[in-house]
Amino acid sequence: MTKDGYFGNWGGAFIPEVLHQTFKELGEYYRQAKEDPAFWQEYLDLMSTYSCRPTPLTHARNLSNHFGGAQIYIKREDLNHTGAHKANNVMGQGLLVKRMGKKRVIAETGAGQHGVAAATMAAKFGFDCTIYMGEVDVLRQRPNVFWMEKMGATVVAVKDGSRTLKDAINEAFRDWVTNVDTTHYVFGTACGPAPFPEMVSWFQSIVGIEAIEQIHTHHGRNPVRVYACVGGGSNAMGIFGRFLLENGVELVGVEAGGQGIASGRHAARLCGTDASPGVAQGYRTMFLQNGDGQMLETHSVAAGLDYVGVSPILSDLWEQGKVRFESATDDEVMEALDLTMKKEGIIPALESAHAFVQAFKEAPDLPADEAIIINMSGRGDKDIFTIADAFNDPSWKEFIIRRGREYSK
Amino acid sequence: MTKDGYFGNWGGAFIPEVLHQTFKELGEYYRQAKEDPAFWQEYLDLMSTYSCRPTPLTHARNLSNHFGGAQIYIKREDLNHTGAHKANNVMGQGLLVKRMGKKRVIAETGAGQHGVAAATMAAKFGFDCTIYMGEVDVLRQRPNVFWMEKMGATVVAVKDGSRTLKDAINEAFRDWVTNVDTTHYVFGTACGPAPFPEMVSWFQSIVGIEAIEQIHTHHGRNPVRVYACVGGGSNAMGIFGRFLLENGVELVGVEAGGQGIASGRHAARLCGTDASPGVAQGYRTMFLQNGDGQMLETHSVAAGLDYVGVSPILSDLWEQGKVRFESATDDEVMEALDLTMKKEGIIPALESAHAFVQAFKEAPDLPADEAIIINMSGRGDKDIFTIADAFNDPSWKEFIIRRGREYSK
Amino acid sequence: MQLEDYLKDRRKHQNILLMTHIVLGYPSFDANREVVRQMVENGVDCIEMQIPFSEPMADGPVIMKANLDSLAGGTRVAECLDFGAEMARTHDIAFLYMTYYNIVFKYGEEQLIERCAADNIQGLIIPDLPPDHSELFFSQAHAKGIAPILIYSPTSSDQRMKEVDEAGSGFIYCVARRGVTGNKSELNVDFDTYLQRCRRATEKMLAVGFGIQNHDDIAALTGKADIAVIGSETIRLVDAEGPAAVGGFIAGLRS
Amino acid sequence: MQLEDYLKDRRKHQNILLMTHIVLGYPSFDANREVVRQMVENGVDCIEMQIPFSEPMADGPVIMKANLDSLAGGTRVAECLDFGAEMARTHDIAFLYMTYYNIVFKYGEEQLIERCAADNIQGLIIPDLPPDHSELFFSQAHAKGIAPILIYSPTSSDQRMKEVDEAGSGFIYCVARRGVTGNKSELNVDFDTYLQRCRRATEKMLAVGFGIQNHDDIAALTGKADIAVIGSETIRLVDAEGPAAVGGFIAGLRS
Ligand SMILES: Cc1ncc(COP(=O)(O)O)c(C=O)c1O
Ligand SMILES: Cc1ncc(COP(=O)(O)O)c(C=O)c1O
Repeated sequence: MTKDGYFGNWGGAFIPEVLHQTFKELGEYYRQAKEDPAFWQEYLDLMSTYSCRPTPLTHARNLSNHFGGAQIYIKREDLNHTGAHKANNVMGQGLLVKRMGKKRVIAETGAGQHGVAAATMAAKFGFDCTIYMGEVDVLRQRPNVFWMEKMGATVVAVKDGSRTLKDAINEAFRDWVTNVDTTHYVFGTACGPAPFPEMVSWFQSIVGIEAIEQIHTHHGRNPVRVYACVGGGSNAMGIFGRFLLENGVELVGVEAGGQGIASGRHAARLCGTDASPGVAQGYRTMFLQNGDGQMLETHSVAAGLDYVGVSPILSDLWEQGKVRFESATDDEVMEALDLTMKKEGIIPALESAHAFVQAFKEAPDLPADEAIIINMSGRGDKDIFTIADAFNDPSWKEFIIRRGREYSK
Repeated sequence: MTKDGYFGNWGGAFIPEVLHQTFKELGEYYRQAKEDPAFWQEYLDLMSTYSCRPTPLTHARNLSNHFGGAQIYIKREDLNHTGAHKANNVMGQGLLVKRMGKKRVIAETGAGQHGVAAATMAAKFGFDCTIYMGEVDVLRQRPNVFWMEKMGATVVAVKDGSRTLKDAINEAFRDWVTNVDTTHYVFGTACGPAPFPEMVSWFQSIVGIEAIEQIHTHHGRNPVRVYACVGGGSNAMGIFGRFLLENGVELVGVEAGGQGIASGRHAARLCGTDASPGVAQGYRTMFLQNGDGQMLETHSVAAGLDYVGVSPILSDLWEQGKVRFESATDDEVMEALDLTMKKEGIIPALESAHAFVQAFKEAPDLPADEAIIINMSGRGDKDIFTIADAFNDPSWKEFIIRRGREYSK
Repeated sequence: MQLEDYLKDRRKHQNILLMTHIVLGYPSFDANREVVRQMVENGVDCIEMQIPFSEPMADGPVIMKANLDSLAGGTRVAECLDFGAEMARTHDIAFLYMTYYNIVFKYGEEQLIERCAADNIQGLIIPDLPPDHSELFFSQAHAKGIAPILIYSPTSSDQRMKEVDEAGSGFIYCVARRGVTGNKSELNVDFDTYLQRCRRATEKMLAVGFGIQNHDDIAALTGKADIAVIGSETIRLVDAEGPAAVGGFIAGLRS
Repeated sequence: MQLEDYLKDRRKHQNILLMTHIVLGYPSFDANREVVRQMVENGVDCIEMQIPFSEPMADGPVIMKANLDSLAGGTRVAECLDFGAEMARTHDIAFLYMTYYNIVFKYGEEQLIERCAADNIQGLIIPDLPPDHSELFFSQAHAKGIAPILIYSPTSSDQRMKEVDEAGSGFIYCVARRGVTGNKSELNVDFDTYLQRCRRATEKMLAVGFGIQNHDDIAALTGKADIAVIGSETIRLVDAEGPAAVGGFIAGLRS
């Protein structure tokens, strides 16, 4: 990135003056940390003792045989503590906050994964913690809210705008400009004002660094393609980062196709034609917005992909043609999820399942002696309410109804 | 163990004649596998690529400081695929079933953890799978049932007897004697007829083998004490096994104190005086039974500890005084759980939390330069319904009530 | 060897003997009393009285339910033994106890066997006690002349059958098929070859149980087995039609 | 430099100037029209008209709600600009636009600035556009004589204030405190030292905004700042008592 936080035409730090000083400091702490090998070592130690890094790379033999094409490997970010790649980012920022000497952290969350991860980090580091979450997401991700609160965080349901992720981000910024001296904003994905996109990608880069070594061990050489779902872009940047240095590895980002690109009810920014360049939430990227520049409502079965913007770094890679972008519909996602559970005994998060969809579409046409990697950004347990709904599971409903009745007494 | 499967006065294989041949074969396959280094290597490879072994050993600094005594280390079996140590056992047996050439597996489950693990293994290995689960447990562990079914297993709710774990075991045996030629019974804990107690302990021994190496790395020498919760005894045997070879490491097994030993509503077999020697479910151990030899109802907030029997190997170690047994009440468990979430950002399963309770009681009286290890057998996400109930969380109840109403429409 | 002699003797006059089964305390001891009376009056040669156990692992739905309901009704082992003694005093056919090992173990193996001897109970069937799992039990039983009746299953190898034969006495209980009590058994060719294996393995009389339900089954067994065991079927009958129906049912089996 | 000259001139006759704020299309353009009329008639020197944006990151509850409600009512940018032009034609005080950068960006920076010039809009306040983030915007604004009004905050270093001063024109908008619009600000000693830092950093007039709500606040600012900015308070007033109440409120501020 250039010194002012741009990646080609994208990025920057479009922030109110009150945050100027904090970003200057944050940028400096980040740069120092990045230049200090001891910092990365401390990060590795933390992630290998508190979470279980390196996370495994699983050879999905049954799925590979089922599709009769390339060997499918799954990078298991679901095995992280708290169940998703989000842990990598929050723990890294936690170490930075310790260095900055701040005692309070705030975070936005969509699916609730980043919220749980941030609350977990705060508990581990002894920080006060407030999580901003759109009211819509609070309602659909209640279990995550429960755990955040149990870990000592205050969860604020944001009732403005579309009451989803983008509004949670606005509210977190409002908190930050007010408590800027004591508080660090633990941004959850590779978006937002510089240095967040680069910094979050740096912490997530551990995924790709592990994956390339693992695929060489198991497969003897590079994969031909790497698939990742794209919400804000952090898990994608995490696994793509290292492979961007290689030749002949095609990188595929999969966005939320929702009810189909044509329906307009989706969150596809880099594939399809509904998005346009814009500046919001502190950075410049491709946004789903109308002609006036007002942000549109997005839709996805996966709360974590349900967002108007995307990492400026990915917009740059998209513009340069270095990453190919596709989308998966809600229905395709449920199918891929079902198949993966039955064939491999693995439960991808709804977000992650988007990457599986595209890999499944392409695997059959690739030779059986080649390998592809799917980044499984998280586990699906957290989504039981959504998944049970999507599968319309009668005994689950009956169970919830009975519980509800007991509670009503 | 002696050739007839006894550990001191405990164990054996009290099985109907129809199973004699199968047990003979199983015993032989097991002994061959045990003598074949390639088998253990295959097991290690599987566990390090499909699950994330070695699981980390986490230094719980905040808890250690909070109690101001020994350094508390936590063995993170919660980070296994499917969220508990149960994965170690099912994957090992899966490899054995492959060798035996059987195509169907059955399993009993209490908490549902072993059921989910077994269903996962079956999906991964391509076996048909039927899970027997007491109706009471089906009702309190619905999410696990949902996942088992999604992974392609048939879940049978057992409506006989106390409709909990022991009845599920009886029913699984009934299936087995009927389908003995095609089917392997994946027993879930270190109980049952020989060779199960020894075989399950063998697969679980990976936990202690990793833990001793890890504690030496982090702490430079052995811990003074190791704590594990005890249901059937598999996670305890798993971490105790390796430490039994060491001098000066005190091993502490923690049973379910339920509403207090005095109340009679508990599942304490080796601590307290309510249990007596008996023979049931195919093995000889200390059972909670009446004077006639009829099994009693047990109680615990943790479904996985709610069982009348205990590993014959642990009964032997208890008799020899090699393991100390304590109990933790339901209330103590909720307290320890709460503290662990807030201080470390870690959510132990209700079963595991029993071990935390006893460690917390003893840590303050141990010198700060000594270490203790708690085996965190699993994660608590699966218990959200039980935990939310126990904490009487109003917004959770409101959420369930609302969902229930929506489903009733 | 009293049981063996007794059965051999009856066998002289019958080309197949009948053994029936009841679960003590189910539906009640009074009902048991009436059922036994009707069985004896209608020519049953031997009755196995099951002392209920909370974990009837080898039993199917019918007998399992009978076990659990009997216990739920408060049945104690002591009552079962008193009732067994009463039956042995009252009727002059052979009475056996069937139960699971934990009941024996908790009562005391020697004590239970002595009690059987004192009460003229002639044998014990313990499906979850393999021959090599309690020397005490087998030595005591033999010493007191109480037959420890052991079991053959289609899965038993010839070699295994020999071992079992040596440890047991009274007769051999051949389970007709894999599985638990209650379901119908196919008495087909495989069954015949199995029974022939049993014959070759032991001199003892062969009882065949598991799913023997009616006159035809018994006819099919006649000439192949020495004893036909009627288990769940009479319990079903009592559940459906009451004790009074038992007599006719039994009478019809060999006629 | 028209805005600067205009304000300097008004400042000669007033020891503090008044700038007020409205959100376009909230509650309606008609209400806006009436509110502006009353503001002008009661001596307001300058009005910032906020073009609503869906992500008003720097605004507090009152103005945020006004933004979102206006958009929910269907307000388009084109209407806002037409309305702004009408106001500038109708009333001879200075009018500015306040909005977020995306609105400018999507409309086209050059296009918007030309439109302002054509419509006699004198300045632009873009809280999320730092001075170094769009050369085009600043060069065009200066070229067309539209003042790009920049912001000081208590967190701005002296050094930073100098940089900002160089890039902006018209006047400096000093936010009275950390945080978003709407809440009351303490105009205490810290505030005074902050204002003194601002004075040292720039020759431009100082406007003070964020939480300025009544006559006392204005009195407290008089002699220290050149312009007092009334933001959320008039919106609260219109919400509570309707446009008619604005005149009296404004009149009372400096009397
Ligand atoms: C499991 C999982 N995967 C992916 C995402 C999308 O975020 P990102 O694109 O930053 O990886 C989320 C966001 O919550 C998530 O929870
Ligand atoms: C997480 C967890 N811990 C412990 C247990 C108790 O089993 P064991 O004593 O065999 O480890 C269970 C059983 O379901 C469990 O799920």
